[in-house]
Amino acid sequence: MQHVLWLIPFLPVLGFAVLVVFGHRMGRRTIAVIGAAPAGAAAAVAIATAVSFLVAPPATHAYDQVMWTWFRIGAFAPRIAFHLDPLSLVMTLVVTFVGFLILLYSTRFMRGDEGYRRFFAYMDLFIASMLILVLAGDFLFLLVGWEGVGLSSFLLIGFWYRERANGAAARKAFIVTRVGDTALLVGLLLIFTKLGTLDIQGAMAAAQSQWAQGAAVATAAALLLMGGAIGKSAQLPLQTWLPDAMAGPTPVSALIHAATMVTAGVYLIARTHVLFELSPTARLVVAVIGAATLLYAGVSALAQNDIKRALAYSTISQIGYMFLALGVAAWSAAVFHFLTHAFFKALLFLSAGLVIKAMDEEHDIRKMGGLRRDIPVVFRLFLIGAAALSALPLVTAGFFSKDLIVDLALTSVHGGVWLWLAGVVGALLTSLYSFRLVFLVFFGERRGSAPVATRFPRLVVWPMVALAAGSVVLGWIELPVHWHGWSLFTDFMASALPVPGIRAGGLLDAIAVTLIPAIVSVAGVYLAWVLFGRRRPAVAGSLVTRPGFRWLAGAALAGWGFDRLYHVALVRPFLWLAHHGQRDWIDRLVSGIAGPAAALGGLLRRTQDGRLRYYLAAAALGIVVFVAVGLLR
Amino acid sequence: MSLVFLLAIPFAGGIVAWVAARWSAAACRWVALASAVAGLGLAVGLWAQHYHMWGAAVPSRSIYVEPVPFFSELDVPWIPQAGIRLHLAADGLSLVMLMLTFVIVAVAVLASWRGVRRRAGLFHFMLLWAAASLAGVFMAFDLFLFYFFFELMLIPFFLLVVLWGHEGRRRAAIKFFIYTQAGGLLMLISIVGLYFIHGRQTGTYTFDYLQLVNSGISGWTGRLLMLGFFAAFAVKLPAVPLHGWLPDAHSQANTAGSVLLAGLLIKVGAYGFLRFLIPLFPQAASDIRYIAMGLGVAGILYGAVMAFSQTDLKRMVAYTSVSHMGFVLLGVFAWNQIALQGVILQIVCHAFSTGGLFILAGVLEERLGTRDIGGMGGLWARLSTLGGFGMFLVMAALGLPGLGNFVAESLILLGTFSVSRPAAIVGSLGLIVSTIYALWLVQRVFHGPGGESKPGTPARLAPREILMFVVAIVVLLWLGLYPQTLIRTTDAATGSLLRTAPAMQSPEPGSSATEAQP
Amino acid sequence: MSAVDPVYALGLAGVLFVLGLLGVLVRRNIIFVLASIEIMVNAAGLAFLAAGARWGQADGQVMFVFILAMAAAEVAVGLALALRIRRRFNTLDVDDLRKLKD
Amino acid sequence: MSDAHLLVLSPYIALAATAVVVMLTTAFYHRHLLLAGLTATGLAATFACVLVAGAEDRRATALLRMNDVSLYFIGLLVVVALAVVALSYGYLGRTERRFGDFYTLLTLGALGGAVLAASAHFASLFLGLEVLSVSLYGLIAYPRRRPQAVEAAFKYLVLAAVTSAMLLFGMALVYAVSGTMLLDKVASAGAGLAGWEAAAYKAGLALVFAGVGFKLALVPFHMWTPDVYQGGPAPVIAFLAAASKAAVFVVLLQSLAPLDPQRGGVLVVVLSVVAYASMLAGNLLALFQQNLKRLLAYSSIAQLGYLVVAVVSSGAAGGARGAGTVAVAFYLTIYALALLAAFGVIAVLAHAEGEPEALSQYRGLGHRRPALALVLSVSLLSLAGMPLTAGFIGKFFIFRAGAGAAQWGLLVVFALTSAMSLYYYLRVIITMYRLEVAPYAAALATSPGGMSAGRRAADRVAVAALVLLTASTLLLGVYPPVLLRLIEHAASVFR
Repeated sequence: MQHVLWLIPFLPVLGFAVLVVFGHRMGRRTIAVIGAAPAGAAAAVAIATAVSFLVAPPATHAYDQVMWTWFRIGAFAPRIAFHLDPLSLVMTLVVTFVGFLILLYSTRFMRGDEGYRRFFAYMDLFIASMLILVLAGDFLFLLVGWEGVGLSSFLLIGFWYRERANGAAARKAFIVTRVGDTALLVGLLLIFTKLGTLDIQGAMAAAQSQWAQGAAVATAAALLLMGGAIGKSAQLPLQTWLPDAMAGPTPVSALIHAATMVTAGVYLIARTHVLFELSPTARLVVAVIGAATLLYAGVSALAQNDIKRALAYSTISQIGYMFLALGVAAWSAAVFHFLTHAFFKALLFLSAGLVIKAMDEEHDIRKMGGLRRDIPVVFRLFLIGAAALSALPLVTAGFFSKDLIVDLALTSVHGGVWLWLAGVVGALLTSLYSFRLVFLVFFGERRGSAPVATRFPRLVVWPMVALAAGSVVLGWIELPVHWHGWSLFTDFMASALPVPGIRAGGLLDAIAVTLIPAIVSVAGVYLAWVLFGRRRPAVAGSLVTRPGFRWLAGAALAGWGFDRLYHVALVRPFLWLAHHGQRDWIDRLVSGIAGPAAALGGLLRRTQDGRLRYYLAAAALGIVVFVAVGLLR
Repeated sequence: MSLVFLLAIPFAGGIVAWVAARWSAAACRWVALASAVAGLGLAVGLWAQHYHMWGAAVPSRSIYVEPVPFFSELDVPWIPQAGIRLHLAADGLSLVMLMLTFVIVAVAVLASWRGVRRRAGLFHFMLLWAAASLAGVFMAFDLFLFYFFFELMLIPFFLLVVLWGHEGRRRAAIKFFIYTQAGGLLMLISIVGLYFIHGRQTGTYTFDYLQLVNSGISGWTGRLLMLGFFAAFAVKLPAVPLHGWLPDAHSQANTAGSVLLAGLLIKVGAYGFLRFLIPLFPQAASDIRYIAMGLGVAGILYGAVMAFSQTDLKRMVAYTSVSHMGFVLLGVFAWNQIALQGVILQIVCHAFSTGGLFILAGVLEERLGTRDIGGMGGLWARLSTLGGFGMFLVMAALGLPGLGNFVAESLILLGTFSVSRPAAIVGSLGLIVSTIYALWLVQRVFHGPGGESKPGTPARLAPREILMFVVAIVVLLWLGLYPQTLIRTTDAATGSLLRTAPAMQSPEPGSSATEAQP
Repeated sequence: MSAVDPVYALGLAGVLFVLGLLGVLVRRNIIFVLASIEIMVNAAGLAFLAAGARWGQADGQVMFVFILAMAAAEVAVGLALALRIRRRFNTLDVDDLRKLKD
Repeated sequence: MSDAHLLVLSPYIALAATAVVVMLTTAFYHRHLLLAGLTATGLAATFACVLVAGAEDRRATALLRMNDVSLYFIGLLVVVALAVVALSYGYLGRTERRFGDFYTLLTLGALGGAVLAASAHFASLFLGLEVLSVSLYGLIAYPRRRPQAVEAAFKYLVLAAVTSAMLLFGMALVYAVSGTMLLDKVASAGAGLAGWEAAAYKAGLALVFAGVGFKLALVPFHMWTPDVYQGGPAPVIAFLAAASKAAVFVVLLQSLAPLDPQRGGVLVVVLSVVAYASMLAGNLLALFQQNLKRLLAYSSIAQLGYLVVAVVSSGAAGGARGAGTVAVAFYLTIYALALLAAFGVIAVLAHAEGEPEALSQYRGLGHRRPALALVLSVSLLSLAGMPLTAGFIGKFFIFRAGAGAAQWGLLVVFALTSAMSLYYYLRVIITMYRLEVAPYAAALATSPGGMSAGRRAADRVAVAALVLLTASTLLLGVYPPVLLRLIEHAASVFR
């Protein structure tokens, strides 16, 4: 199966090309087929590869396929090469499978839109770039996927380009991620200069052998790569673009800004885990950023009134969890949470999409309510998603993956109590805001106008059911550590990602580790019921009115002022510089010498006023000067 | 002998085109196109003939002892009284530039197929005269002959801007002419100074490049002579403080003029740095290496910020050239194999991406009647194919990986990193700033609420317009995915250039790594 | 035989020369300008005579003869032009000749 | 006077004979074609004599020194005179009725210039200068009906007279002190003097330099140039600008040649200052000039500044003497060609009421008279030093001479000012190729229509002369060794 790897990314590229070149002559049905089919085919190929990988695992635990040498200058010869190891396999499966489902969903969801062809072309471009990103064997080739994903997210966020605000959101997304990409590029420069190669596996092996544990250069390289990851995965401090990215169509938000692209950072850090093992400080920074982000995003999600922005903040928070896992060297736990998160977050977004369509493009949850009876199917699906998100014990996949992270945050050799505490508080916040959404949207009496559409076509619902099944069942492949059950996922990933050391803890630790997060998530649900469920009890009302709380809610709503900070600190000076510099000061300075020349010319010309006697006077003066010079020298 | 034909074909073609204009404008256009394509054919023939010779790993031999990587030289005395010879030669680098010249001229002829009505004959004569003098510059291996073509180029470009430009053309043309001429004359002082100093040192008074190379003039005289060359090439490149002429000239020239200016004229500056400045004065060049790299980085950032703030589409694209050429300056003074290959790749890719953007601006101006991007917007709805091409070209200018510009810029940054880390890091900031102006261009021109196009202009793109864009796209994709053909062509040339300037030699990135190569 | 020391003769010629130069600069009437020019030229002639006398060569006097001829030619043309100026501009004031200027 | 002497002096004899014959025929048969023809044949004969004369550095009588350099410049003078005759044939036909005196004065002027070019003695210097000046007074004032001509002539006369008086007084002082009047001895005679004699000698040299400076219109003495160029008739001004400056320059060159650099230190410094001032003033004054003739006047001041750079380079310590002379000879030739062509175009466009001076009158000339526009463009580009024109090679040789003598300061100012000069040269070219036609120029275009066949023939001669000048400028630009071989041989005199 080695030599079929190139087919996986090639099919969506083919779809993109066909749609771009021949798209305008196709009907809606053919566009839908050509748009969705490649993702499905790629999924099929991926599954086939997975099967052959599991049945007859290759000796090196990875499939490698070199297409051609990109170019060769002296010793530097980067290659267009694919590398499939368990990590890439999981990523590929998720991208293709979830991508296919979302494309199926959007064939009907986007039916009314006039940019139908453009939508599917961009989605195919995105899937192709994401696949290149996860399958690339060479850092430069990875960059092709990395920026391709950035480009397609820019195109899709700004899909409804007539609206200037969407364009601004798209630009903001691409520019902020580009800041991260620059850090990544500088990291690659450092790696190449020090290790002489940009082949990922080669570089990692060379790093292992040449760099000492905790070496400054390893830390620098790791931090730079982390910079790129933070930009793409919208972690602190580069997270301001994701909430605005909700300006794009909902399937886009589901696929790109929930399931796949935003986790590219997690993949990158997992892929280069050798660097992070070499420098504990870098790993600690990742953990701290993860913890801080999950708390920050959790609180912000609580205050959002737009259903999609709430989910966006929730995504940032969940990726915070993955960064936390990476920070404590629980590599496979992070990937596992990525897997489950992809399913239930996509489900939440798709159902939110249906809710918005039902409420005639209304995003504000304060104008919704009591939709339980109007759109029961969507309600149940949303409920499953929300449950998985808040990791209700045993019933949902979220429980297994998130609690594994919280568990390892404490018990891992590199873990810490503070990190664990952040995880637990985060769990509380997560269940609080997810069920706040459920109660405000589906329970209580109807606040806004009546729902417009209540029945949805099968092609829209079936993919969501599949996702729902995934977000329930998937958890069981990895039982919590202390259950001493099977851990299929970690074993499968062992060849690509090392298993973290576990600190020996007593029975008390075991109980604390497993029970507390479960209790906390259920408590969160009850608290949400108390605050938002029943018909406006006095407690909730009084809480809101107190001034301190109102300021807190306002700040949370605005994402803690990061946006305003960046605007004042960076955007405004840049605009001021550009505005005042429009007339190119340096050019005016340099070609300014023409001014005095002209003035001098004008002055001299006044001496030519036609009077003969002045000419003679000048000549006489000249003589006097010459004679004087002659005499003196 | 075939090198002379590379000069003769465009000159003769120009005259025939001018004469043919008597009968019909179309005739002179076809003649012009034919001569450009013929020149290209000859250049490609030469390239194919010598392609197998290169690529072999050139072992490091002493300077110019091994067979000089030049070929089919012409060496005839021109002004014996002053020791000036008509010395034409070409190596991999010159050949790449020659092929680029003829392709861009052919595209320029296509670009002005409809645009130029008045005096079409004279227009094509100027176009081909410019092509001939450019070809001359890239083949001249006698310093005076190089200066002769360097100055000869000015007149056709000046007239192209003056006679067929837009409203502010006269002031812009004169500014362009004086900037370049002042730089050129300072270079003449250096050339003649070098001629005498080398003559006194070695007794042979000559302008021949091969003998003057690495003449080992160090100290302040070397630096002053080098500064003369630096002035001329920094104006041409353009490097930041001396770039004033570029935005005016580019925005006032017509489409073909801008394509030629952006595609070829500024490349002479880059070629001059590679071929003349550093090999002739290695010691002096290494003295100012970090200042020059600083200028390069300043160019990258300043050009990008200025591009963002423009309201005239052509001025905006012109400033992007300032930014991209900042990378070239950075790469040239990093002076190792990777950086030089990056510079050559950047030269070629920039010609196509910026040339394409100027053609786009020209097409837009025909249809919208204005260059002010305030009045544009919402074009995607009306001309989606043009939107597609425009998006591709903007992404190329942005340095999107998978396209030629990305490979070039990353090679330059890779090469620079091992020489000066801060320069590479600040240089890579250029990626962010170029994203800002590129997306700003897309936002104002393609997206946003729709403006309306001039009545009577064709809504769909004409086939020749599509052909031009397709040429640019194919080349950018080809150089993005498989640049090895270009790199192999210039491999021997860059190798010999590196050997000519040992004083400038910098560590090859990656070579410092021990042999733990997988 | 040179009774007079050449320095005095040259001194006198110098004084005459400067007077002529001042005359040209100060006087506004064309006739006086031409007259002052004559003075300057004759001063030069006197200087030549003194020089010739000092070295006892005839060259000085030969030059003086040439100078006389030249002075005559110049003044003749000058006066002719003065007549044309009087008829054309009906003025003899040098400062009125100001049509040709920047 | 052996026959060899006669052969050496044959050019002068031919010139003088032509002058006399033309003067006589004017009295009897006053027909324009005859007079012009006679003058042309006379000049052609002189040119033949120059070719034959081929002297080796012989001193013909005390006054003249006939060597290849002086013969070369006499040849140049005669060619310039021939061109002026061709140009003025048409010009006079349109504007005047009396022709004879013009050609007499022109030939006499040429004779004066020739004497000046070969002069080795104060007397011949003075005589040549005066014959040339007096004939120029007459030529400048020739167009009777135009008031500017009279004003220009008078200004030129007064200034020339004053400066020739200075020249004379300077010569007298030098003679009084050094006892010799031979140029090559004078330059080196100042060594053994002391006290008042040394002072007198230096003052004398300064005064001589003033006289020469005036004729070359170098900076302190340049103020007359624009007025005279504007007022005088175009062919005469061409002769004035090209011939008289060339002749005077040769004297400067010949007398500076034997100068040993140490002694000449002060003179080189003075010349450098004058060069700087001329280059800057000439270009700055011309920047915003709206009158073409005044613009050409200012540009000629700047061009002379460039020439002085070459002279300084050849005179300065360590200067490659040969390189300097070659540079001067070559640049003078192409400067003469360019100015002749420029003023020739003005002459051809002139008609009874006057000459087209304001730039606005040249708007759209490129479309109405493309040939003339091309001639003017090529001459301006040659003055600007653009490739393909002889000016490019000329400028290069000055650079080469300057670099040889390590005159870096002069070269940098030379480079920057000639870059600045592009501004006004290009403005003229742009004006000619603009589209909209100025009202006056429109009238201009139609005027030649009504002329008689004879007059139109005269024009054709002038245009032929212009085309020949332009062709030679382009030829020298592409393949300069044609002229360089000739000059190289002449310059060998100084090796």
